[in-house]
Amino acid sequence: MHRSLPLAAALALAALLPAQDGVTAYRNARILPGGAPAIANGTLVVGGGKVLAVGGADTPVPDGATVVDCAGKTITPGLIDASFRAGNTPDMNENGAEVTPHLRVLDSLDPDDPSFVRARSAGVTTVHVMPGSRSVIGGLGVVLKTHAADPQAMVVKNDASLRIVMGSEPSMGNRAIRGGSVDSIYYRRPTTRMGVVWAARKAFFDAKEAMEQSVGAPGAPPSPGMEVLARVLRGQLTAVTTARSEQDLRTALRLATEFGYRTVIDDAQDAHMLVGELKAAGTTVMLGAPSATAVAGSAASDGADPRSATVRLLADAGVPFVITTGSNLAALDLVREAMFAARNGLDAARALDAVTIAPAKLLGIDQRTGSLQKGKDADFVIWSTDPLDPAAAAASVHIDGIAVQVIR
Amino acid sequence: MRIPRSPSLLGASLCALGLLLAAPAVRAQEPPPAPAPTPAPAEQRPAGQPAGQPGEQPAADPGAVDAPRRQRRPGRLPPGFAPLVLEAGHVHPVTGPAIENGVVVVRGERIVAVGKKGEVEVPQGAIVRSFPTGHVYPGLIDAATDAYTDGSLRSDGGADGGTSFADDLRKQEARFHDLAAQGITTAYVTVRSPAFVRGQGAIVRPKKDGAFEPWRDKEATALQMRLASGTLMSHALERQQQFQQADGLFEGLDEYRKSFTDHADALKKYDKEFADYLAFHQKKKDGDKKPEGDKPADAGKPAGAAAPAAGDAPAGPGPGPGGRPGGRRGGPGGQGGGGQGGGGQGGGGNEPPKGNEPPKNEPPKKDPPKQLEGAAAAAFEAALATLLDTIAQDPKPQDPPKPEGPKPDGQQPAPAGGAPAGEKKDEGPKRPTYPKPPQKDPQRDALLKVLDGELALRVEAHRPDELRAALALQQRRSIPLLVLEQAYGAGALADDLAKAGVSVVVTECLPLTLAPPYDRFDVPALPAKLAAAGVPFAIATGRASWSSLLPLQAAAAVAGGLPPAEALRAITLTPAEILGVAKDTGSLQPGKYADVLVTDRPLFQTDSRVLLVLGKGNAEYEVK
Amino acid sequence: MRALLPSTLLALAATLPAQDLLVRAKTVVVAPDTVLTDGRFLVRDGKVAYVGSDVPADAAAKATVVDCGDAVVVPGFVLAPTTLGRDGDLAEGALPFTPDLRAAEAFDPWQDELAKLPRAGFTAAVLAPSPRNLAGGLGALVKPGATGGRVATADLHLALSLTAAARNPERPPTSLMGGVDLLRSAFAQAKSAAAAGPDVAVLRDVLQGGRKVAIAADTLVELQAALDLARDFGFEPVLVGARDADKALPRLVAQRAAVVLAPLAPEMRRAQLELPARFAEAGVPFCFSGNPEQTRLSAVLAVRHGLDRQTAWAALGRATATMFGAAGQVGALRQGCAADFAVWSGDPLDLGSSLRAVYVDGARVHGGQPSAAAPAASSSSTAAGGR
Amino acid sequence: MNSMSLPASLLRCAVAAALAALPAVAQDLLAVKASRIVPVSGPVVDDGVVLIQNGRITKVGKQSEVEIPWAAKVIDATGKTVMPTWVVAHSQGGVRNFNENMQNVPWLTVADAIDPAAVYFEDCLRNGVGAVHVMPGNQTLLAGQGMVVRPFGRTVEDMTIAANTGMKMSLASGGGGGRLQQIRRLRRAITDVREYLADFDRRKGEFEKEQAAGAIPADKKWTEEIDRTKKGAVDLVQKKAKGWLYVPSFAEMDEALRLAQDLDLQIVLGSNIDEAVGLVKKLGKPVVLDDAIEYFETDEETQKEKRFCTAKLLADAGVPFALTLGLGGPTSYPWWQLGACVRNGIARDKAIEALTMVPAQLLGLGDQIGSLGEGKLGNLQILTGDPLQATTWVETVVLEGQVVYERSKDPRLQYLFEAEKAKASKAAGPERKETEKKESDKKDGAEPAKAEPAKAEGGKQDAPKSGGDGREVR
Repeated sequence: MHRSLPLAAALALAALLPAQDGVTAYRNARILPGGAPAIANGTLVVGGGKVLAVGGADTPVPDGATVVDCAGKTITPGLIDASFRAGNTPDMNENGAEVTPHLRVLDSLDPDDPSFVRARSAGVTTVHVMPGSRSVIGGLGVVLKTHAADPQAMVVKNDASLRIVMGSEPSMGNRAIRGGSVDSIYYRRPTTRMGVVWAARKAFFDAKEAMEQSVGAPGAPPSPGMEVLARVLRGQLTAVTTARSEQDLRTALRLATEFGYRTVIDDAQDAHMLVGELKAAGTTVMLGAPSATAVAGSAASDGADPRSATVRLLADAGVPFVITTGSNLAALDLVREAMFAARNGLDAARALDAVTIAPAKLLGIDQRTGSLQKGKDADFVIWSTDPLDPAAAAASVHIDGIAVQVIR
Repeated sequence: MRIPRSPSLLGASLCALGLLLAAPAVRAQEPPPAPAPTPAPAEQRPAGQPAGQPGEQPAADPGAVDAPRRQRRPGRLPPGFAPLVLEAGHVHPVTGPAIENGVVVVRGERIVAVGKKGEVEVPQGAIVRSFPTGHVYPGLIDAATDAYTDGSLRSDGGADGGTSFADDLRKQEARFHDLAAQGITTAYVTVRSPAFVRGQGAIVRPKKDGAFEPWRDKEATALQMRLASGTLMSHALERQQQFQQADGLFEGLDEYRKSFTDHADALKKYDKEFADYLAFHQKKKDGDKKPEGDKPADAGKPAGAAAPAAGDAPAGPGPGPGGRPGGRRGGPGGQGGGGQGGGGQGGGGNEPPKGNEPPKNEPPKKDPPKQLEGAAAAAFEAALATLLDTIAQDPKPQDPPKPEGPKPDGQQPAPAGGAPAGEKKDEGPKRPTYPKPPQKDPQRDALLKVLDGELALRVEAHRPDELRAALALQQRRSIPLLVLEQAYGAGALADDLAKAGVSVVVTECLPLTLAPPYDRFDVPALPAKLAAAGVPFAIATGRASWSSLLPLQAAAAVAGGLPPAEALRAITLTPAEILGVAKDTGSLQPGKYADVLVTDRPLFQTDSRVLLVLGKGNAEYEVK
Repeated sequence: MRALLPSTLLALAATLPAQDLLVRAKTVVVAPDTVLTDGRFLVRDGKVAYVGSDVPADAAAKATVVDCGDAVVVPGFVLAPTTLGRDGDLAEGALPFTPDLRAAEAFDPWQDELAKLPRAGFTAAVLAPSPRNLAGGLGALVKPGATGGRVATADLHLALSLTAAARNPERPPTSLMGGVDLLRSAFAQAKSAAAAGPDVAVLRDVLQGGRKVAIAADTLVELQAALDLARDFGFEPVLVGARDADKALPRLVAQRAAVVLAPLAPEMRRAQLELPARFAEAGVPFCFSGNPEQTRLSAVLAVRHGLDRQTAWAALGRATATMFGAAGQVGALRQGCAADFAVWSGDPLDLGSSLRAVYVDGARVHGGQPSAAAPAASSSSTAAGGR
Repeated sequence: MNSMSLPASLLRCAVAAALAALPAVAQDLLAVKASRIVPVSGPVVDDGVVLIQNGRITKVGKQSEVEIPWAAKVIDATGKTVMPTWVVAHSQGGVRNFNENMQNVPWLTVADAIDPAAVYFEDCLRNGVGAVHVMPGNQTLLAGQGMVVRPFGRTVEDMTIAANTGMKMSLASGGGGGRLQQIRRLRRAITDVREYLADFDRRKGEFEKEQAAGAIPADKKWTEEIDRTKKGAVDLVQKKAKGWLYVPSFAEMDEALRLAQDLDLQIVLGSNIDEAVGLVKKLGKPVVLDDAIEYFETDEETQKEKRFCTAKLLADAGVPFALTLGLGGPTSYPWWQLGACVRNGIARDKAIEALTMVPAQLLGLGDQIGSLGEGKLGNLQILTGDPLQATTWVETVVLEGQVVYERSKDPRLQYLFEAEKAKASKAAGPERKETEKKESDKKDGAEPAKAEPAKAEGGKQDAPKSGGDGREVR
């Protein structure tokens, strides 16, 4: 006997009204709005999940607004991690085939994964998650907020990017069976770094051919994978190529120029060797977390001396870059990566921008979030002191105006 | 393993260098009460006191409040502690039929009176708690649980008879470790680890919020042994080997005990002889004093001063040259930093090292290197020279010898010392040799206690042949107290068990088919067969996660044909007798501890809820 | 191997003119919400003909009487989707997506797991393909019998699976996103008129609402993928397993999903043990699953953690039948239903009650004469253990 | 892998020998002027000066009040901060494999395993660490002696500050079997030593009695020594030497308390001890903390994440504690460890004490190191700013009056500060030619010089040359 609840009431139950629609004003705090100069004694007015006003001490506060005194505290926009590794589940990698451009990582994402909770507590409000790095072309990434009342509402931008992986990682563990049929399930093709590049090039080549063909005769309906690759070739979708070593970086740039698609380099550990080429190609570089591993310049970490200075070299050369936690699971503390960048020479303002407005622009969500401007989502963090101070703790983290639970 | 998920990023290779921190995942809420005192039994129980024999009614007259065994110091009751009266629709004393709207009177830790409402006089000033539709039972007793232990104990295959589980009991985080909330007031903690002799179980009294306290003078109450092989059938030879292994344990116990008594006698003899020997020489010395000078005939150069070899301990120098010239670093085991290695007789004449010599072991106040008056180079050359010649002189760094048994031979050290000169000439008593003390083996001590009846022997045996092997062991080694655990196949030999006076602890008594190879045993039907044959048996959970199902297991036994009164006894009085605490708990009788469980419905009903649990009179759990 | 009786012999036995049965007991549970005290019902040709007061006097006089004394008669329980221990036969190894395979064809009337059903009071089971395939195939309702089991209804429901078991490293899809993508494209293909073939026909039947769908899903992300699939292609899913269902309760209510709960165990989280009670409050239809004994123990544990007895009875038979479209045949003793019932010494949800007899289609398959002198236990239900 | 092509120690010996030949200055006198001196044992001194004579601090005070002797070598650190160097209370740094696979090896000592040329010591100087207590690993039952070393010196003897600081013991089950096995093994090992000792004393007593009775000639002396392999353990049992017990988690704390009753124990605490803070308090002694002081824990029932900071737990319970630095990752930075403490609510100066004075007292060197106090060793570090800021670098490290590290001469950090040097050279003008000459061998691209990876061809430059005259050999 299935008691049917009236649908509307059930939906209301499900929606769980997110924001108390009251207006809140956070006064006399030091505000770093992101992409704009710091406001010494500023006021932030938030209501209905949006930022209503940002300004100095004189900004008008609507009456009836609850006023929160943030003396001594610093308010920054919610941090954005452009390369976030949500949990380490095997579901992030489809081993069935090495080129699966149409798969969506959103289907494998567990909204309850502890890494979201940990990221929230470190002040990260929006993350970009991509499929794993076991396949040459892993599939479509997604941009989502680290918390929402209903897991469905976490998604900010679906199909945000196509993940391509250079280097030897996709070829690890693959083996060719002598005499086995090429598409047998036990035979996975790329067994070398060359094989990886070939697989990517072949995929793009087939997509390009299919595009030209479908313009003419009505051929077989394009496979979903081809459609995605076609969108990349047409420039409607940005590709994110993971390339760590110098040769992978050069290959990534060459592939992009060869097929004429826009790409972003992820986890560019050797970027300091190609500052010129990167500047010429105008690609944005996502830097992983080199700082956490190396004690500055100690030989213990295989002479990784120059890696710590990469950020400042790119900044000085004018290459657009973004700081992320990258493939480093233990380093879920994005603000610490910015702190190390500041330690190695990057000035504080650009370090903070590299984790707020710069990733927002890169992911194309800078009209919604990334900085504290009127009309944008009310994603902001109230820090106990300056966020780049090692003693700073995220006192409270707000996503769409709601204060989310922070692990004490 | 704890993943240090703090922001500290572990370089994978460095982490592998042994920085891994092994930590059990299960943690306790707040620090447990003072840990049980070191296993040495705090107070010796008077020898005459018989261990709690199973099935024997409490010898002391229940009426006498002061049980003979424990003298109650006057004024022990906390001041102003009013007696408590429980009124309930049904009272089940277990030792008698159920009493309709009965009364239980509790004063301090003990039950004072149990009876029908009108017939028992209620002391004035008592606090009255009434449960009109409630049922009052004695506190449940779980004869086998692994509560308060964590994974480390359960998987420890290296344990032996000497391991006492009481050493490693700790408050656990999981909610099912809170036994008091399930109405359990006494529990026996044992662990089914893969070891053959698993160690000594512990009786504990569960307290509020998952805490517990050990049962005072009965920390260890049984030695756990595993005779179960876990396979469907086994070859006769394999069963033979298993029996021999169990039987072999008891082999040589008498010699072991005798070796201690012999050692004691030998020690007395040695002391006497040594005294005579000294007296003889003392007399001789006094005798010689008058005619001769004091120098003894023996012209040997005093051995101590010169012979480096003799002086050096037989064990040879530790690795690396013993005395390091001027070196700041003490040699291995060398006392005191910065200075001299070894006991003063280091190699070659080395002048006291430059710089201050810090007193031994007390960290040195190191003065900075004083500016040499002479040229720095000269000092350097000197240091280099001495360093080179020491290396040349020192033969080869030897490995430390394997640490031989702790007792070097009782004889005098190296022969150079030589027998005292005087002895050859005069035929006085020879110097006695010190008797070598025997090696103490905790496992054999436990086995001796089993033979003396102080410890019960609890054997986990599942199949009928394993149970018969346990019986044969009892006959052959005349083990006074034998308890069989998880004895699924005991139904077939219930009569032999009754004859042998063995008790059984039945676990997994639920309508669930056991995993193969035991799926052919019907456990819920076993209690009825044991009851019919008169074998004393207890129903227990066997694991902490089932602690809330103890009453349901008794109910399943009822479905298997056991009369409900017997089922209730199987989770109250019988386990108390098996654990030897029947004098204090197990039934609602005056004189026993006020361990009481109050439920809103009959105990064996699925949705019966625990309303109140008293442990020694104080409320360990109360429904919110 | 047992001598296989030709199935014709089976059919022959059934056609003998059966005697009517009149069953009387102190308590008769016709359906979880209608309980008769000192009730009775008439069984004719293996079906329940008349219940309670409308049993005609003449038929009652002629019928042989089954008097169960003060026992409790409950409808036979129905076991939730199971492979009845034949995982190997019901999981196609090489191909992940085989919606048109039929579990009925792998049914062995003589397998002993089927014969064990009555020992726990179960009189029917939903035989389903194993959750080790993305789309296992079509399930069937099977019943034990005195002379071997039979398929009551073939092609009952379509069994899909998004659990970890379905992600076999040896063949695509190996990840959840791969599995979801394969299911979506299959349903999308079935929706477009062009496609043809037996598997497309099964999917099209589901899209048109002609067949129930059971999706196996354990974690929150699998549950969401299943609910998204149901929402996008417009069918009401039955979620099998649903270990983390306590985290997705609002969506289950919103999409009117039914749940087959994985077996409960005492060491589970309190939120999981109290889930049946919360389902009952929120009106989510659910039933217990596992082997027969685990299913009954799950009901006992649920009652111990706050579930009312009536919903627990339903979750053991009635709800399962309704969920898989067999409400008219089994799970209740209403007119027209099969005469499958069990005689217990007390409420089957109390572990103290023992099972006296089990009847399938009016024939006794387990236990002795219910009216014979009950063993001593049940009569002297003293205060200690009795009601 | 170590990128140096020549064995570092051989090279360093040759260079140091050359230096030692220089004539030593008669009086070893150093004065450090700074705009902010943080002595830790006293209030902050602004525009202060520290006088060091013969390696010992003689005076700390305001520049206006303290008269600097003319012969003193002066280091002008105006605009910078001067602090005592950090003291790491327990570490395995500088020792390659620090866990012996035999479990009961009390006769070993780390002195034989410390590699003076290890990169760990180089990083210590770079982080301003002045003293490291190196001990064997945490996975060995009785692991041997530890020692306190300074991170500078050619041989272990040069580096030693205090040898034989005590016996390292561990309750972490390195030897297999559960926790109970490890506890029983440790108890067994200690009982064996006690029995050996009792037997040794008995035999000695009888020897004296026999001598008194004349059975043994009077001039013969008792020569037997305590067995060298048991010497360390005997000192431990006789409370002559301190025992350093590693307690991996709260579960082993009961046993640690029992052991502490009859041994002079210093506890080194692993993490996840939130349940055992009460027991640690009962110990009544300061405690050394593992380097990972923050950890997460999931509540099984509610599946909620909880974060704990062991330092905060101990600070709340009023138990003095010493922080330690990790061997890699962020916990190997002092400013990160101190920042983590302050972030979790511990007062700044309490956190700084936990890396200076408390560890010094623990090691029994409270009067030698740990703060800028008169009579103490002249160990100080000059920082570019507030010690708790990420952007602060260690400028100079002075150990015992000798400058042992200068960032400007640190070969590994050159690339980081090249731009600054280039800017400085631009501003300075005349020397431009000299720096340009150095630039020429780099690739002459139009854009600013790319930072060539500082391949250490041609062998690692000498360990940062000391500023002052050569150090004489001790």
